[in-house]
Amino acid sequence: MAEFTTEDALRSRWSAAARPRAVRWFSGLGVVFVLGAAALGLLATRLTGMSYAVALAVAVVLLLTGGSCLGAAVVVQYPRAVGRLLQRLGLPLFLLAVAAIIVVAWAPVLLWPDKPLIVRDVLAVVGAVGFVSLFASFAIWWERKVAGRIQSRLGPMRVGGWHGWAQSIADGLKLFQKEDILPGGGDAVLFRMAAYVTFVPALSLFIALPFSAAWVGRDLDVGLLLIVALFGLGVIGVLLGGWASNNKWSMYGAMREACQVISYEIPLGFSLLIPIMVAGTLRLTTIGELQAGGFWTWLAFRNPFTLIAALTFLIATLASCKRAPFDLPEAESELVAGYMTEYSGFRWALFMFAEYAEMFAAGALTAILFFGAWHSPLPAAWGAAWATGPLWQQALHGVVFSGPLWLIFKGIFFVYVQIWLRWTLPRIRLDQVMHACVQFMLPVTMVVLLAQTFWQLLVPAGSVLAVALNLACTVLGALVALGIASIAVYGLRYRRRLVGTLVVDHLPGS
Amino acid sequence: MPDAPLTNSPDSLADVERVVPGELRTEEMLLNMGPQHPSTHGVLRLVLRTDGELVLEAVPHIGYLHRCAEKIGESVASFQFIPITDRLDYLAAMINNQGFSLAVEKLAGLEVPERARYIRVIMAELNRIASHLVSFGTYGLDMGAFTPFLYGFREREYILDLFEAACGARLTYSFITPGGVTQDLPDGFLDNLARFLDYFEPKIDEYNDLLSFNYIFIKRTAGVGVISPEDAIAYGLTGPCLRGSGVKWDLRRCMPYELYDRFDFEIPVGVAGGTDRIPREVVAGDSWSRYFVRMQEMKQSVRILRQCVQQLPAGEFRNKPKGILKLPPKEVYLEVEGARGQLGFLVVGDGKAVPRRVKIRGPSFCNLAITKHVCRQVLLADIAAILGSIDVVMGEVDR
Amino acid sequence: MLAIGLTHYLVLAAFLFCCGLYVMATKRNAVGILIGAELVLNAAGINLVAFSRYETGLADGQIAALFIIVLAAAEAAIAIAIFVNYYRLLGTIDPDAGDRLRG
Amino acid sequence: MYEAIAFYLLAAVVAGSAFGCVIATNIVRMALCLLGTLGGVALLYFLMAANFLGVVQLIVYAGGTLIVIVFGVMLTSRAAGVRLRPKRSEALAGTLICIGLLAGLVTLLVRTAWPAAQSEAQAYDVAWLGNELLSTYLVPFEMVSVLLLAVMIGAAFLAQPSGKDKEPEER
Repeated sequence: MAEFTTEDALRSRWSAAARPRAVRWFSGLGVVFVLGAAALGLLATRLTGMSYAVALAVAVVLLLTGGSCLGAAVVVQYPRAVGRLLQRLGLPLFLLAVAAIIVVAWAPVLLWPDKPLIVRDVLAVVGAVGFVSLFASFAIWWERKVAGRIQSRLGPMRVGGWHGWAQSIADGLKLFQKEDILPGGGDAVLFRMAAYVTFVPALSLFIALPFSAAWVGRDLDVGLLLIVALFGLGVIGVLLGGWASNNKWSMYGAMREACQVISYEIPLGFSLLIPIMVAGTLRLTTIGELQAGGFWTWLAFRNPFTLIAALTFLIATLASCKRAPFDLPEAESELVAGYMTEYSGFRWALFMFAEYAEMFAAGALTAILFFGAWHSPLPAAWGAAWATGPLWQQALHGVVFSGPLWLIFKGIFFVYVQIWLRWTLPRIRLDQVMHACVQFMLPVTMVVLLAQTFWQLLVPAGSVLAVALNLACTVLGALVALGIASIAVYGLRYRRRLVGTLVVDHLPGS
Repeated sequence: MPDAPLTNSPDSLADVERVVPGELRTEEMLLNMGPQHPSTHGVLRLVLRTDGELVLEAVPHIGYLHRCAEKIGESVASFQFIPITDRLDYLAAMINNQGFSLAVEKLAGLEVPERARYIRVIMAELNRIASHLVSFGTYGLDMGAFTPFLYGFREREYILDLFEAACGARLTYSFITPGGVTQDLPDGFLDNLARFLDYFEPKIDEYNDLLSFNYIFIKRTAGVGVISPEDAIAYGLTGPCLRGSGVKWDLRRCMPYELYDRFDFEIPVGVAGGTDRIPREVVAGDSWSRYFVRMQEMKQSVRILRQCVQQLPAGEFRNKPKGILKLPPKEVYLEVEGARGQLGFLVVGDGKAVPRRVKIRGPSFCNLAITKHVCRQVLLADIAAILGSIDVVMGEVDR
Repeated sequence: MLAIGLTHYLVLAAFLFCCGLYVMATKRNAVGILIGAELVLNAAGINLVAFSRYETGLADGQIAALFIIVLAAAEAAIAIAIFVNYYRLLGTIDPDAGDRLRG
Repeated sequence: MYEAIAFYLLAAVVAGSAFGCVIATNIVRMALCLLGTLGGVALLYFLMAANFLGVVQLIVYAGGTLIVIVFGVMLTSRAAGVRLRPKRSEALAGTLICIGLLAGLVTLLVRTAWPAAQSEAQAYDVAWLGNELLSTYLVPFEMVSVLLLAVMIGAAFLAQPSGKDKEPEER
C-alpha cells in the first residue's frame, strides 16, 4: 500500500482544465467585491446616523468576502506553495487563533466593564464555548501523549508536525464527517437529545467558574452550588442516552453512571462544605481571594481537616467525572463502551467534550476551593505594587502573582493527575465503588465536617495550635509536591535506564 | 463432585437458550457477551443470565473459529500438519509444533539430536514467556489497567525478534518439526538471548509491583472465581489454572519429556495469602493465584533458559528422515506442558505418510469448561476477571 | 405586557398545575403519576416564590418552596421504592392493576 | 424588557415541556420533558432573584429526584416499549376538567386586583436566607430533617428484596 504523504495532501484538487477558470472567477469576484467595498466606504463618509453604520457594516462584509475570494484564487493557483507555507506556519497560526479567540471573547469585557450585563454574558458564553472546545482538543491530545509516555511509546507524532499537535483537530474533522448512526429499535429523539443534555450543563458551568477575581462570566453568590448542580446534571443525558440506545451494555453503563454519581455527590457535597465553612460564603471569587497570601494560606493547608477534605474532594470528583479508577460507566473490558457504545461521530464527540470540560471544571474547582485559586504560591502582598502600576507591571503581576493563567495551569495539573491515575490504576468493581463511598468516603467526610466545625468553634485563628498545624500541613504539602517533582525529574533524566537500553535500542530509528 | 446438577450441562444450556424474556423473573435479563466483546479473548460467546449486576449463570458458546484442524491432520502428511498446529494456540505456536513433533517422533521412532532438543526447549520456554506476557497484559486490560498490556507487548516484541532471527516468522513459526528443528540457531542468537534474559528478569518484579501487588488489582481478583483442587482435577484443568488451585502438577517435572529432567526449576502453585509477599486476601485457586502462577512461571522459564544457554551442545540440529516419513500402524498419545495447560496429540498411523487419525486435546478447551461452574453468583466485572485468569485462546478451543 | 408581574407567574403556574393534574389523572403508569405530582409541586413552588417576590418581600415563600423541593425528593424516593415493590409483586406498573388487597 | 423576553422564553420552555409530559406516551420521554420543566422553573427562580432556590431546584430536583425517577422507570419497565395509553373516556374527561379548571383559574387570576406590594423586592442573598432558616423557620427545618431520616429508613426498608423473592434462587 502506498504511503500517504504530505505531498499527496498538498496536491491540487482542481483539474488542469478547471483551474484557470476557477482562478479567473475567484479573482474577478474578489476584485469586484473589493471595489464595491471601497465605493461603499467612500459613500459611507457622506452618510450619518443609522445608514452610516449599515453602509460601513456592508462595506466590511464586502471587503472580507472579496479578500476571501482573492485568497481562494491564490490558493487555487499556487496550492503547493500555500500548503507548504501553512504547514510551516501551522502551529503559530493555531496559537494565534487561540489567542485571538481569547482576546475577542474577553477584551471587551475587560475594556468596558460597565457595559450592559447582556453584552458581558454573550461574550462570556462565547468565551466559555471557545475555551471548552480548545481545552477539550488540547486535553484529548495531551491525554494520548501522556498515556503514550507512561506506556513507553510516543503517542501521536504525525499530524501537524511537532509531536502531532494537530491530532485532535484531525480527529475532530474526522468525527464530523462520520455517519450519524441511530441504533435500530432505539428511541431516536432521546438518543439525539441525550448528547446535548450532557454537553450543555458541562458547558454552561463555565459561565459561573471564575478564572480570576475579575475573569468570571457571572459572579453569583451561589456560584459554587450552581457549578455542583450543573456537574450533576450531565448524568441525566448519560442515563437517557444509555436507555435510548436500545443496547443492554449501554443500559448497564447508564445505570452504573447514575448509581455512582448520585452516591458520590454526597461525599462531594460534604467535602465542599469545608471551604464553605471556612470562607463563610458560596461566592467562588471570595473563596479564591481568601487564599491570596502565599501557599501556606491555601485552604488545603489550613488544618488537617481541610487537607483531608481536599483529598476526599479529589476522589469524589474522580468518581463524578467517571475517570479511572471509577470509570465503570464506560468500562471497556466489561461493558464494551458503556453508555457510549452506540454513539458515533459528532454526538460521540459531544460526550467526549463534555467529559473533558467536566474534568477541567473539577480540576479548576479543586484549585479554587483548596489550592489557592488563581494565586501563585507567592504571597500577594509582594506583588501589590505591581497590581496597580503601569500596564506592563500589571501584565507581569498577572503572570507571576495571580491571574487566569495560574488557574488554568492548576486546572491542567489536576487534569494531569486524573490522566496519570487513569493510565496507572486498574478499575474498581461496582460493589467496591459503592463500598468505598458508603463505608469510607461518607464517614470520613462526615467526621471531617464535624471536626472542622469544632475546630472553628474552639481554636481561634491566630492560636499556637492553629499556626503549628497550618505549618505542618504546609510542609507536608510542600514535601509531596517536591516528591512528585523529583520523581518527574528523575524519570526524565534516567529514562533510558528505566526503560532498559534493550528496548530503547529496539525502537525504530535508534 | 460438589454440585452434581451442574454437570448436566446440556440440560441447563438448553434451559438458557429456551428462556424467552417474558418467562424470566422480573429482575433477570439475558446478556450476550461476545463473540465480539473487548474482554473475551477471541471469539468466545458467553450467554449471561443476570440480575442487575449479578451474573446468575454464564454459559460459554464456542465454535466461531472452527477450522477442522483435526480433519486436516488426517488428510495431510505429518510434516504438512505442522503449520496447522501453529494456528491452534497461536500465542504459543512453538509448543504446539513441539507437541505434535514429539508424538510423530514417538510413533515413527525418530531419534532427535541433542542440540535440537536444547533448541526446542529454548524455543518452548521463550514462547511460554511470550504467551504469559500476553496473558499478563490482557489480564491487566480486563481489570482496566491499560499500561501493563503495552509493557507486556514491549517485552514480547523482543522475544518475537529472537524468533524471527531463528526462523523468519513472528507468530506462526512451524520451526519445530519431527526429527528436530528446521534450521540451526543463527549467529549471535545466544548472546542476544542472554542479553534479553538479563534485561527481562528484573522486569518481572517490576510488573509485580505495578500490577500484581496493586491494591485495587488484588481487590478485584483475590477471592474471585475460586476453584478448589478437587474441582480443578474433576474438570480436567491443567496448566496454570490447575496449579493456581494448589495442585503441584507440571508435566515438565512429573512426566518429563524432551530434556526437562536435566534442568533445575520449581513448580509455582497458588497458595493461600498471608505468607511471603502473597496478599492476605488471596485464597488458593482464585483468579489472583492463577494469574500469579504465570508471573512466577516466567521466572522459572528464565531459569531454564539460562541453563540452556550454558549447556547447549554443538551438533546436528535435526535428524532428517530419509524419504517420506511413514507412520507405522500404531497409536500414540502424548501430552506436553503448553503455556495454558497440557496439550495432547493422539496420532494413529496406518503405514502411510498421512495419519489415519489425529486428535488434539486443547488445554483451553478443557479449562473453559469450568467457566459455567465458576461464573455463578458473581458480578459482571468478575466475569472479565475469571475469564482473563483462565486465559483461553479461541484458536485452540475451536480448533 | 412588557412589565412582568405577579399575574404572569400565576397564570404559568396554573397551566403547570393543570398539566400535572391531567397527567396524574390519566397516565396508566405509576411513575407517570409521580411525574404529574412533580409538575403540580413545581406549580406551587412558582406561586410561592412569585408571591414572596411581588407581594410580601419576606422569606416565607422561598422557605416554603425550599421545603417543597425537599419533600418532593423524599416523596420520589419513597414512591419509587413502592413502585419497585409493586412491580415485583404484580409484574406491571399500571396502577389499575393494584386493586387487590393482598400482597 | 430583558426580563420580559427572558420570562416569555422560559415560560414557553416550561409550559411546552409540561405539555410534552401530557402528550407523551413514552415514560422516558416524559422524564425528559420533566427535565425541561424543572430546568425552566429553576431559571424562573433565578429570574425572580431567588438564586439559592434556583440552584437547589437544579441540584435536588433535576440532579437528584429526576434521576431517581428515571432510575425507577428503568427498574420497573423491562418492556419499556409497552405503552400504557389512557382510556379514551378517561382522557376526554380529564381534558375537559383540566381545560375548565385552567379557564376558571386564569379568569380568576387575571381579574383579581392584587394588592400592591407591601415592601420593596429585595435581593435575597444566601446568608439572609440561611439566617431566616435557622431562626424564624427553625421548627419546620428540623421537622423536615426528621422526615428525611424517616424517608431514608423507609425507602431502604421498602427497597430491600423481600424473603419471598429469594427462594427460587436455591433450586
